[in-house]
Amino acid sequence: MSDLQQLYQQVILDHAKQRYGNRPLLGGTGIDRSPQFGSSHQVNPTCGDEITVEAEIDPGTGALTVRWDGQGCSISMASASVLTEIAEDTGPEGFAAAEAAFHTLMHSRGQGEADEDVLGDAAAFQGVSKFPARIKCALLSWMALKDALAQAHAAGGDHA
Amino acid sequence: MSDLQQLYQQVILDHAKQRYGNRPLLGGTGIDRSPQFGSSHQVNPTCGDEITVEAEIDPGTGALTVRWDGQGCSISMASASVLTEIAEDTGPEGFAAAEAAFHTLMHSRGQGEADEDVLGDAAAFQGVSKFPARIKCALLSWMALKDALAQAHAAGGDHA
Amino acid sequence: MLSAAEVQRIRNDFPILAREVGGSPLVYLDSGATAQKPQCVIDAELDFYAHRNSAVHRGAHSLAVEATDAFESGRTAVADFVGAGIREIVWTKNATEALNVVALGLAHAAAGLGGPEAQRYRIGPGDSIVVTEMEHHANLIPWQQLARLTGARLRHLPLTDDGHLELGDLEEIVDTTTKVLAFTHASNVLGTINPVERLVARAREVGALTVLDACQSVPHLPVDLAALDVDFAAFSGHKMLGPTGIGVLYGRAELLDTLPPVLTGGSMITTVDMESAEFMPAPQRFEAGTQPVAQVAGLGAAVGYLSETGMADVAAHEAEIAGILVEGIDRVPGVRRIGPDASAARIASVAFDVEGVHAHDVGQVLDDAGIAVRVGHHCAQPLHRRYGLTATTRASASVYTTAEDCERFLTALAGVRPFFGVS
Amino acid sequence: MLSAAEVQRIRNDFPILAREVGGSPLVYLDSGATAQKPQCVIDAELDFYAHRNSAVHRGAHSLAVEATDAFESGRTAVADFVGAGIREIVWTKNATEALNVVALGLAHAAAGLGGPEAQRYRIGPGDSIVVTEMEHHANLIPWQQLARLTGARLRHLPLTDDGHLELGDLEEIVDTTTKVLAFTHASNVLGTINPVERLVARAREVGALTVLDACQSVPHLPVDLAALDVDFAAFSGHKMLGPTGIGVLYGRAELLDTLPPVLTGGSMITTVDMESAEFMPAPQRFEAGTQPVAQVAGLGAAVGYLSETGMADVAAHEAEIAGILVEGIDRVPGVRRIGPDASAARIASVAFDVEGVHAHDVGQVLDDAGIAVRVGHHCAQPLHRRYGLTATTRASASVYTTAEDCERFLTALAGVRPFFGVS
Ligand SMILES: Cc1ncc(COP(=O)(O)O)c(C=O)c1O
Ligand SMILES: Cc1ncc(COP(=O)(O)O)c(C=O)c1O
Repeated sequence: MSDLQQLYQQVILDHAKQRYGNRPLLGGTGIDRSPQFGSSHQVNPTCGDEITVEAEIDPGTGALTVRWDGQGCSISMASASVLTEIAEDTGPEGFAAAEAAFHTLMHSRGQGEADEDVLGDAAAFQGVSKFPARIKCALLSWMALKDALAQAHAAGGDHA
Repeated sequence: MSDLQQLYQQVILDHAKQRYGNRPLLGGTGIDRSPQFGSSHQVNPTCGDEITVEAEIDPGTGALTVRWDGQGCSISMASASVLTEIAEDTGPEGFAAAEAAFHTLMHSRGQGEADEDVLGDAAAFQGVSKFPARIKCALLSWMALKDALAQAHAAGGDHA
Repeated sequence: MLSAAEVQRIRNDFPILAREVGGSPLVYLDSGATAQKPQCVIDAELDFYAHRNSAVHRGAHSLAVEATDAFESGRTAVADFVGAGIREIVWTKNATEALNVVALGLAHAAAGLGGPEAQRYRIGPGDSIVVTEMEHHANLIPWQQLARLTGARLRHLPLTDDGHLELGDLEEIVDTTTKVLAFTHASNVLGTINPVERLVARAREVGALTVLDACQSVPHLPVDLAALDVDFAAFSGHKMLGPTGIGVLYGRAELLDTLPPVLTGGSMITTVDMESAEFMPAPQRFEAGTQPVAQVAGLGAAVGYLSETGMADVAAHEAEIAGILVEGIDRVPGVRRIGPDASAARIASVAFDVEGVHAHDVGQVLDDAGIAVRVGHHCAQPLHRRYGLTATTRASASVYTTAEDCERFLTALAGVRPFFGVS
Repeated sequence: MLSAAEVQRIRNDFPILAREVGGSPLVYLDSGATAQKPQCVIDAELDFYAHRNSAVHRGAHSLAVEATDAFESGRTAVADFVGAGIREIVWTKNATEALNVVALGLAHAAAGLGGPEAQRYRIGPGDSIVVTEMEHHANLIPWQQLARLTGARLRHLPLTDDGHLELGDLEEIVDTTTKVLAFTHASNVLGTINPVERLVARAREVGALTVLDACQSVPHLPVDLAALDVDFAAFSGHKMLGPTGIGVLYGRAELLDTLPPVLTGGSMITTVDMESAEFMPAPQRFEAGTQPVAQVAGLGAAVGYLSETGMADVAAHEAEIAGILVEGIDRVPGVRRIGPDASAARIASVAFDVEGVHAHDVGQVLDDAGIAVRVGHHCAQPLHRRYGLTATTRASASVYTTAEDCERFLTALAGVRPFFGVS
């Protein structure tokens, strides 16, 4: 596989099209939402790409719902989609573990081993780490969700 | 003669010590002075050297008196001394001719021929033109007198 | 016009063009961001460091004299190159600093610095500053800051759908309240060359200062700033085959001597005491501290190289390249180009959107074929927003760009949408 | 300590030291103005241009990635060299710009720019700014300008007869009105090394920001800015064996992120529309426009060279040279040295007055013997006035300066008064 094919694995191209979690935001809609809610807007200054990610935790079940909207390259869109899947499947703790692993993987300069158990489809992003200019694209939504979750936890207060 | 000896000819070293025209300024003294009077202060920003030159033209005889004070290197002090001599001997017209010739000589990069008839002792400054950093030193008082004379003529009005 | 053989000879002067990227020979189509350097420019810097490095305008020793010579010859060379006097050329670190020196100099004047001579530069509430919607951020944000600092209003000339300035309301937008009209000579995104004469004429009518962003004209076209009759202009060394770390502010002598300086410090003063300082006339008054001396030597070599090649020939060559790029891009299915046609007066800077594929992904696929283009907003977010985009891909040329470069680029571009399965 | 053989080996790395001036081998004693460059620094710039020149932080293409790498490795190298974090190192064109960025950033904050986070930087009437009487104009005039722009009062710490700061009235001069204390680490004229700890402690007591002019310390001494606990610091590449055209602003991360930027434009913003712009965090917020990228690569090589040599050894070597110069000069009849004795903590920058001979004339005679020294006020007019002088001659050293250089200088110096027939 060439570096380019490693970068644009089929999983990534698929996620860039499906875009799991890319749905209307609650933000200013006035729709009722859980008190454990957070929202984060992130910008990639190089290209003007931006993403808003919302995290909502059900106070009863503890279930996490992720919503996002934004525009960007296939790497950033696929990354947001993959991250939604992981976060909703494994909850805040699973996301935290994946986030740490993903961060390490991205900064491995092509040398990292992706742990599929922790990372799921995000393991396919291993090839991105060979392209320093694209790492920010892959990380943008992860930074946003991390930030949104921190807000949701803080907002939850005692309930958290 | 080495370049250094050409630069510091005996005439120059002598003028640097004698300093013809270096005398108390009329400036703010309250002493009566001719209406045809001008004064110019010039600074060499590189070294902080400065000179003030006064030109006074006798309305009756048209005779020019030059007074100057300042501090600077041997080249600048000698130059002011030489210029006083020329200006007082040959008057404003003689100075104007010498000033033009001196200016040309200074920018000749060591190639110029000094016309002793016009320049008198100032011909000894020919060696300075080989030292670009010192040209400003040699020209400082000439710029000042030129400026002071322009003021004196302007101040003279109809009498000029 | 340069023949293919001449362009080939030119290419041999640029060491980096011998490079491979990912196994393919480099096709460098990012000259609009920064140009490559001929050996003579590299050698001029090297020679300066190895033989005459020393402080300029300060020492009496021989090295200092030689360094000052190199420094001032560079100024003369650049002044001659753009039709300016040597006292009208101020060294800055880049064009951005040059534009800021004007904007912040005006802000200083408005704040009362610069004495009575600077009164004429006073801007305040009720006044306006006009820019255009196609400006690089470097010629937009400094004016936003000036507006903030003075209470003046910032207005702009809009764009037409085909990438020209919309001048229908010129008289309304540039009016008697206008104190500054700042605009780019050529757009770094659209390639458009703006009608300087018409804009300057209108500014003169209302007594506004004109500030020309010449970053994308001076490297590509014969430019005579005196003939253009602008008050100030800015350009960067690195875009005109010169070193990084050096830019130029041009200003009409009469204006430069009274505009308050922004950066202050050594080598720009006559006398200083603990309370206050007197500033030198231009250009020194704007050249505080140790200057990029080796870079001036390099830039002198760069304008020497361009002059020898001949700017008319450079412009003709690049016009041909622009034609190939514009027409070639227009033929690729699913690609939307922004900016004027090949028939318009334009530079060889061509930006486009590939439908269904983000510019980052376009650039990545091209890079894999050894082709370097720029992707993103090219420091022109408002321009992109005007065309409903956040990012584009841009191919831009210089004197060393060949028709083969364009062909390789166009072939690779045609493969982008298929690569991502978009059609 | 470096042995004579080691210094000789070092000298071989500096091509210019092989030069002759007027028939004699060059003795370069003007390193305080600008240092000479080792081949590795020249090569680093050359290598950048010939192999990876391209725009940084902007492109997705391979060249841009390599250029960005070179640029950011330079930042890491410099940060490590002075004990800073990488987000605390801002590139400027020289130290002068760095000092202006702080002073004018505070002026912008005072004018209301920078939003609520910048409120803490507000300075106005009733406040004071304190400098010292030994400052280089670069660390004096920007503060005069800040005082003018804000209505704050500018005060200063005076000097003792033997070239130290007079700190008897420190508590009175740096008082609760003081918002900024700006001072040099080492004097470029006197050679004095100032007591940073004591000055910083006093500034902390009254809540003033500290700004260190580190131009003459970073090239000559091991410096750990975090340990010195200053808020801001400035130094120049060209004085530390690096290229011209590059300087450094250091600022504590927490401060840099909220100080309003001075130069604005491309590459320092997140989002821009026609009315306003959002600025990035430090360091990018202060790096508007294309940066001196090749020069950063060169500066990275320079700090690599200094680190390999070992700054403790550099300092010890230069202390020995300082001793030879100070004691040698003091032995020449009719020469009056200003600044501390050889026994004091000082750098090898030694200024003096030759009675009856103007500094220009002293420098000229030395130059004739191939010896390059600096003459004039060395951008420190108030300091000179303090000692009743307008100009001095200054000999200053660097890592490549030898005892033989000093001997040749001292011999020539002894001949100066006889040459002019003064005794
Ligand atoms: C103590 C000191 N501060 C500031 C400067 C200014 O440095 P630069 O000219 O590189 O901006 C210098 C050097 O000239 C200096 O010696
Ligand atoms: C039109 C235009 N203006 C201004 C600039 C800014 O130039 P620099 O980054 O060299 O300051 C550029 C280049 O980026 C440009 O293309």
